[in-house]
Amino acid sequence: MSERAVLDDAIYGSLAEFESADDLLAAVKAAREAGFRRMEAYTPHPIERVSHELGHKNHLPLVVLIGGALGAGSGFALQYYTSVISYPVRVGGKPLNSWPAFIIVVFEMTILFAAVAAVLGMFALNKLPQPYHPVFNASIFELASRNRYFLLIEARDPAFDPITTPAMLRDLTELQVVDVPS
Amino acid sequence: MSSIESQHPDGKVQRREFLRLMGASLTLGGLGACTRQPEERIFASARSPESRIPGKPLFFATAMTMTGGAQPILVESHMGRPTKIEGNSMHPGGFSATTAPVQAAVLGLYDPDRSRVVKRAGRISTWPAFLGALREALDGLDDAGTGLRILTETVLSPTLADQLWSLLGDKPGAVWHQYEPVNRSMARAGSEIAFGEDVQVLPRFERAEVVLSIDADFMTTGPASVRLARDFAARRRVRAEGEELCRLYSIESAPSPTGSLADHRLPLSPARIEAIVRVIARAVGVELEAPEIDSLPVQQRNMVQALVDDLKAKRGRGVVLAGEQQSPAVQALAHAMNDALGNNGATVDYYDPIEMEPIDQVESLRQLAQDMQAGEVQALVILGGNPAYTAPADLNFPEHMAQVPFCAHLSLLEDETSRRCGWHVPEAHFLESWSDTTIYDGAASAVQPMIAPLYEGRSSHEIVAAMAGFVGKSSYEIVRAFWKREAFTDDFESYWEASLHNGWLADTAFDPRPVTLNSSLAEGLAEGPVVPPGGEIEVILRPDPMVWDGRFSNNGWLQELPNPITTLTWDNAALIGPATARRLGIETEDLVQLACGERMVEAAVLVVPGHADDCVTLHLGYGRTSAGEVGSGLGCNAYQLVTAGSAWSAVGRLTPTGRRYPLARTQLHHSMEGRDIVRSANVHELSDQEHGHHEGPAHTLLAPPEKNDGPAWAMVFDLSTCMGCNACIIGCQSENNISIVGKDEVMRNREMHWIRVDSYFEGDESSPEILHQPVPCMHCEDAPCEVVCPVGATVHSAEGLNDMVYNRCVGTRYCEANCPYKVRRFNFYLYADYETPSLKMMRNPDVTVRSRGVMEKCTYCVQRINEARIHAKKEGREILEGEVVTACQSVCPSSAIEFGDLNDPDSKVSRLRMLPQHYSLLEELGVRPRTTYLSRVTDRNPDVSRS
Amino acid sequence: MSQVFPPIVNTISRVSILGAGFLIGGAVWLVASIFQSPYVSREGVTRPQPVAFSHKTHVGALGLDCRYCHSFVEESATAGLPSTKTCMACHSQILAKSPLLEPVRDSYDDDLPIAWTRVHDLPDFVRFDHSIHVNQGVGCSSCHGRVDRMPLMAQGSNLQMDWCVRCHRQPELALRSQSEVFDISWQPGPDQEQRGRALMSENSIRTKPLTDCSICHQ
Amino acid sequence: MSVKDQAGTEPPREPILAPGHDLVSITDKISSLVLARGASRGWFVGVAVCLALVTLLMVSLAYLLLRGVGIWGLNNQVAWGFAIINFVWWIGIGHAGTLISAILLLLKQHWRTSINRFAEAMTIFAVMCAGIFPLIHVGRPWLAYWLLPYPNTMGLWPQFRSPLVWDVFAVSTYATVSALFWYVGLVPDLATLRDKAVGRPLKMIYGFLSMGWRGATHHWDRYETAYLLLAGIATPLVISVHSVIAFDFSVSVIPGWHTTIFPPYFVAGAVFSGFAMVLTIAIPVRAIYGLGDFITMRHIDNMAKVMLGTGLIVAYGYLMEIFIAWYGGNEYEVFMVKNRMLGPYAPAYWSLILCNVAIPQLLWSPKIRRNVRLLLAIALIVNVGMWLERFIIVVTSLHRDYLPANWNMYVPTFWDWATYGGTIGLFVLLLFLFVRFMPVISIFEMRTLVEPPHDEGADHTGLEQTEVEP
Repeated sequence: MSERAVLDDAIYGSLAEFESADDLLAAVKAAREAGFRRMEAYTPHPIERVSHELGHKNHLPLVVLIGGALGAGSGFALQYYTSVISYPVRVGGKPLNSWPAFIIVVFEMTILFAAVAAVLGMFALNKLPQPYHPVFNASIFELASRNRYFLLIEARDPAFDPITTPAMLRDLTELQVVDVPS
Repeated sequence: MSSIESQHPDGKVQRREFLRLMGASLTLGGLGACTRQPEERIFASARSPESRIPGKPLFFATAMTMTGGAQPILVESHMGRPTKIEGNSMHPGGFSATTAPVQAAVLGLYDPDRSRVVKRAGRISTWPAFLGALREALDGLDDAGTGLRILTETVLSPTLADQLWSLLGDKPGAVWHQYEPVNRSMARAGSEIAFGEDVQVLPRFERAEVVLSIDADFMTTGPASVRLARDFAARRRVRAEGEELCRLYSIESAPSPTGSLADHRLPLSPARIEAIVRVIARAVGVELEAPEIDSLPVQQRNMVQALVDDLKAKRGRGVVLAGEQQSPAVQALAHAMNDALGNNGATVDYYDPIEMEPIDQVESLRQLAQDMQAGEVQALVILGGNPAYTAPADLNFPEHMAQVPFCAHLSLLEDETSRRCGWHVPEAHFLESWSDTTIYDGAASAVQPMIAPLYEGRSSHEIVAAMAGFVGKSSYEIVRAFWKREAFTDDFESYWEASLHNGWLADTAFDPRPVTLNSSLAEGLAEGPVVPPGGEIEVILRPDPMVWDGRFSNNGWLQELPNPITTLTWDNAALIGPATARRLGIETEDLVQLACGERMVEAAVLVVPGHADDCVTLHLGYGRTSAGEVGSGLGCNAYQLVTAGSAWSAVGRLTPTGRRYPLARTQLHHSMEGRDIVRSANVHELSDQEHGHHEGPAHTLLAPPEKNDGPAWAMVFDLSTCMGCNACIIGCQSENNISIVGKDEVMRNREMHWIRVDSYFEGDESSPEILHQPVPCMHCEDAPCEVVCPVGATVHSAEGLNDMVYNRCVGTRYCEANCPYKVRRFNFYLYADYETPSLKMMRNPDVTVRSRGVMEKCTYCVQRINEARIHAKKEGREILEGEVVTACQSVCPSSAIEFGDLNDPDSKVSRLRMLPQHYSLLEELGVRPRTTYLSRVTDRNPDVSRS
Repeated sequence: MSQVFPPIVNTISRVSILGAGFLIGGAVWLVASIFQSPYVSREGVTRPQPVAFSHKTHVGALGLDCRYCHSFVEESATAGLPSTKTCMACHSQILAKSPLLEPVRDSYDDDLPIAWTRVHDLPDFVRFDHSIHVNQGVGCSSCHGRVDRMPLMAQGSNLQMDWCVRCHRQPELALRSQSEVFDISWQPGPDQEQRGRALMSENSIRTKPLTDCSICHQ
Repeated sequence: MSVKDQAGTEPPREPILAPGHDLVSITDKISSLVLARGASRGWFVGVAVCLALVTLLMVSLAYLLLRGVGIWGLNNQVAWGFAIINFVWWIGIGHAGTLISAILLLLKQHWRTSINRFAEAMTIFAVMCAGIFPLIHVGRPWLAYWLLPYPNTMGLWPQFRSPLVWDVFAVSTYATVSALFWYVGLVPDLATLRDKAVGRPLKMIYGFLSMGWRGATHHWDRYETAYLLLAGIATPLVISVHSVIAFDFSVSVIPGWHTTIFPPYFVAGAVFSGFAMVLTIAIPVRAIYGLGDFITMRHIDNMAKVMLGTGLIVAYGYLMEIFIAWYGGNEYEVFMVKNRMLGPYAPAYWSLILCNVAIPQLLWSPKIRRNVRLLLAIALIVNVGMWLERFIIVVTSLHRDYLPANWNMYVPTFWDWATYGGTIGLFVLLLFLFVRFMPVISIFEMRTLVEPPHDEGADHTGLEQTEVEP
């Protein structure tokens, strides 16, 4: 893909490879101090410290809460409408609105909606599916799903400079730093 | 099993089922099940008949001839198709109730196996051809008609008798024989010993206070059974404090419905019965040589003494009845006892026999067989009956038939006899033909067709007329002509119309006649049978309660109808007492060989508590070889043991074969396990706490059932009068299009009957108390089945019915699992027959025919309720008490079933529910059944110590 | 080289996810509408008949009363079809020679019924009784529609359960006085609701049992 | 590497990850199972056998649709039979998966990481097998969709008081959530496979499945949250599902069904049978694919302990049934218990006690817990035992209930067994496919054992004795 990088010599960003999580963390700290904001770290497994450093907001719990509430509401509404309003029938001498019997379905609907909200929310907020992403253009990135840690500083970052930024990163890692063609 | 195939899917149906399913799965996984319907054709008659409104059923009066007497009936006819039979209460000798065989008659009419064409030597022929052959045969005889024999069953039709007599008039050489296996020979002989003449008995229970039944199942068998059941039941109901009951003592071998109602029941083998009857007779004052009561075994002595005292104490208010199959001696002694106790004329009436020509039928058949063997019979015309199968084995009747040059048989099905006759003529079913008949009290009754003969059916009248040379005369003309001549009236037309409308011919009933006891009765008595030595056993032969002498073998309803008490279906079995079974080391379903001399049968054993020891009961009517698809090859042929000398009992050896034979019973467990299921109490203990009446559980958190402003339907069974005859089951079956499933499925416990009659044995197994409990859907207020149905296919109606919606049911069977009474029935296969045209005609158009995979159950005959509601609404009123009569209720001979509106405080059910003996089954579950019970009330003699 | 896909794939994948959702929704909607469509319910669909009998002519133009032909509608569950005799009452004079009526004359002559095709056909597990509806003030046109405008008989309504039940829940919307039952052109007036209520109390019609399953399924 | 050594604070236990593993070895070992070319002979034989069973299943289903449920041993007294028994059994088996992945996650039981993946797969497959039965057990399967609430021309709806409707919701929710949970867990590993796979087609397949996962920290962040929330949601769910199944019985009025203890005791039973099934699968897989390093004796031991624990709860349930029957003094309950112990189905009852109560007591001994062969045997026995339990509950309660006149027997037919065997075939077949085409162990979670995501996580990982540093 490097050809493509050459064709439109735009650069997506600069990608640095690290040996360990600690190195990565150090690099992130350094980069932030250097005033970089548009950057992203890639790791083969979750590392909370890094995300702390990068400082994200996470709205997922709210999404899930809404999902659950929606489930519960619709669950009861469905049962109330069908057995009290739509076609009321005497069943086993029970009241039309046998709410104790309705609890179970309400519960299950809550769970279902919450779970679906959690998963869809997670993918949506992560903007997945996204099979194509410029970072994949860097061949070393294959290791991101194996044992290497990466830090990407985007070219869009105002502080980004095609010469100095990679240089700074090179100081932070003994492994290689590459340009990611867009 | 063939019987299933005839009623139930064969290859074709499965293929169709398959195609439908494939279609279904194609259209979005089964949405096909509710796609468009096929186009339907409708036909408007070209010239519409008067007085018939399409869609409204009509009722016609007629009568069904059964052994020894006819039953007056009303036939419900939908658009010209007879679909249901009810009793004819307009008839002076009739009631709304009927017996099981009468209910099943519609199926007999539509039986797909009925023979459809005249056959000559098994080849299809024609009616004219037969007439030609008949004429030829008769011309071959001399003018006296010597060598012409006519064999009929017991003739009860005045017209037919008249035809025969006039025929014999021109042909003095001809002979008219009568034979059917279940006949009055014993009773005749008995009354001739007692009175020197042939009379028949009619007890008057309304005036009786004590009854001794000597093996007499008077409530379910015999021409007057319905009348007697009604009368006796009326004397067994307690509706107020201090009412006295008519006490019943019963001495019998095999437990019978009547016996099961007895306050004191003594099971004895026939020989012992005859012995003890002599003792009793002597004790009540009949002069004869017999031992003292004290000579009896202790367990009998106590009861017999009490019985004798009772009979004596209630002179002129008692009845002694002997069963039709008891020996002449016992019959005579019964008459003698009634005479000695001053019951004659008071509680026992005597009539002339109602047969047109009372003769000793066995003798008559023996004569015929003998003549056939001697080659004196040139032409034999058999009108109905099936002698080749039912004749006593020792007459070798079938073989002798081969010697007759011209042999013709008129019958509904091509049976054993037809196959041995040169000519077979299909008989017109009684619902298809004109005739007349006689009921138990001698009243002549009209038999009129409900439908034109489905096939080329002919009646006896036509054939006899043809023999007399009047070819082509219709039964109608013949019968009408006869009555025009006989009727003692000048305005015949109106008389005739009235007779047809009401179903009976006025002023033909007999009046009671006086009788005088033969003073030297004792001499007339033959020596009683002796108890056979060890190793031998008394074999009791009896007509089957359902298929009778075999005439109903091909009737699936009767085959699948559980026998009273044993609940046996689709077979006959060697009924035997527990003690004897243990002694012989055999148990239920063991196959044993019964050998009387060189004649023997193999039968499956069925151990019945309460059956007498040292004897075995075997029912006739099975082991048919050509009964039809349904009836052939079931059970064993007990006629092998019947001899001309002794029709009802034999002495033989019982030897286990070591093989087993599965029996299909609808109830396998007959003990109540100490549970409060059938309550019974002595009439004097009724007001006790324990039987105080219950209104649901004492304290409950449940809200009282909501009251609606319409009716609230409820049903009450009186267990004091339910004798377990099972007529209700078949009445329900006929009303509600209930399928039969066949022996295999019954063995898998998949019978479909909506109401069942449970029978329980309580106490000492040798002579237990036998209790019956009819159990239909209880229509619980708080029905457990409704709550668990996921699709709402069973829900509650405003009038308190537990509705079952077949077309909504997906078949989870949860309702069935959760029903504490297990009254729901599931269509595990496609049981209903959607193929056979004749069976389609039989169906009640007001009741949905259930398909495979749906649940069904008692609906309280909702179609009748709806009909009544519509009728009432049109007249702008509410439904009246007694306007809705369920099928089971109307058929019940002892009127043990009441149905009505709980919201009407004066309705029968409301009042019954206030009685002290009222209770509901499994009350403690708090499901509030709408169907409830009155405990069995008995009237035990305090002098008899309960053993 | 870890890049597997070209950029466009992102769009494709996201669109396809949404698309799947729409597809499923569409399918459900399609099925639903098919089952309400006349294709299934046959509402307003005519059927080929052996004789081109026109209710428009007989009811609309000539103004025959429904009961002249459907004579059992007041007593019986089935309204009843006219016997050929009824047709011939007039058509022995009128159009006596018309080729259109050939089948009718044949039927009359050789006493064979005419095989009409059923237009209002309920499933076998439903029981409908004409007499009670007519007697309680449900008019013919309420279910059969304006037959006086139908040259060939067409199904007047979809005859689906929820349609039946709607009226069983609120009879007041359909009830008429006895005199109007056979009036084919009857239309509910503005005061229909209270008129209907009046009729209900008059005939003591209780709606509670009317939605019981066993009222129609027995 | 930041492993805080707190080994001193707790007794030395076997590691949950064999020494000497680092990110590379874990990644390569597990992914190689999938990416390795070709499959062993044994795999093909196994698949063939399963296919045969699946064919049997298809045949019995076809015949069922043709004739009706009459082909089974059902009758008017015992209206529920194998279909329900197998349904409950399969659902129960499913429970271990969700329990391991959800509850143990919440409890920070890190030993779960190497077993949760295939435990979840097992859950899904078990639920699939279970799902077949409610459908085919109804009399008119082509109308089963009437249990779903959808607007229709009849204006009718499901009857929401019925436990069967609850089942529909519970089981479908359970299936959905389990599937989601499983898939979410798979995504990062699929990314790994994408990156390690050779050849474009394979890369594309895993590429699509992994949705372009690239391990960005933002993503990991939300991912972890989602995963945790799912676990939190799935925990009450897994408990509710078998409770709802229990309601099918306890809501009824039948002695032996109408019992308040059913929900908890069904859940315990479910976990019991579930872990038995996990062991039944884990032990062979571990041996065949040489996963001894990842599924260590520690896992085996722990699972055995869970089995023992839940087994005791189940035993308590049995005991309580008897006690309550006696203590409540309800004649029908008393009879029901007597009938189970001495009635015609007594052999089934006593073998149930043997399988579920007696034999599991062997697990008290550490020796036996560490003897995989013996453990496998016990696990199989427990599976049988739990099936028997459901048989006892369904059949013995129904065949003799209130009115003795109805009492009857239930005899399974060939088709009952055929259908049951068929679903077992289906289950194993799906497992075979799973181990071949999906990572049987969660790679990224294994990585966290080496590189704990949270600082405090380390003390549980049992890495005390491991030197990971080169």
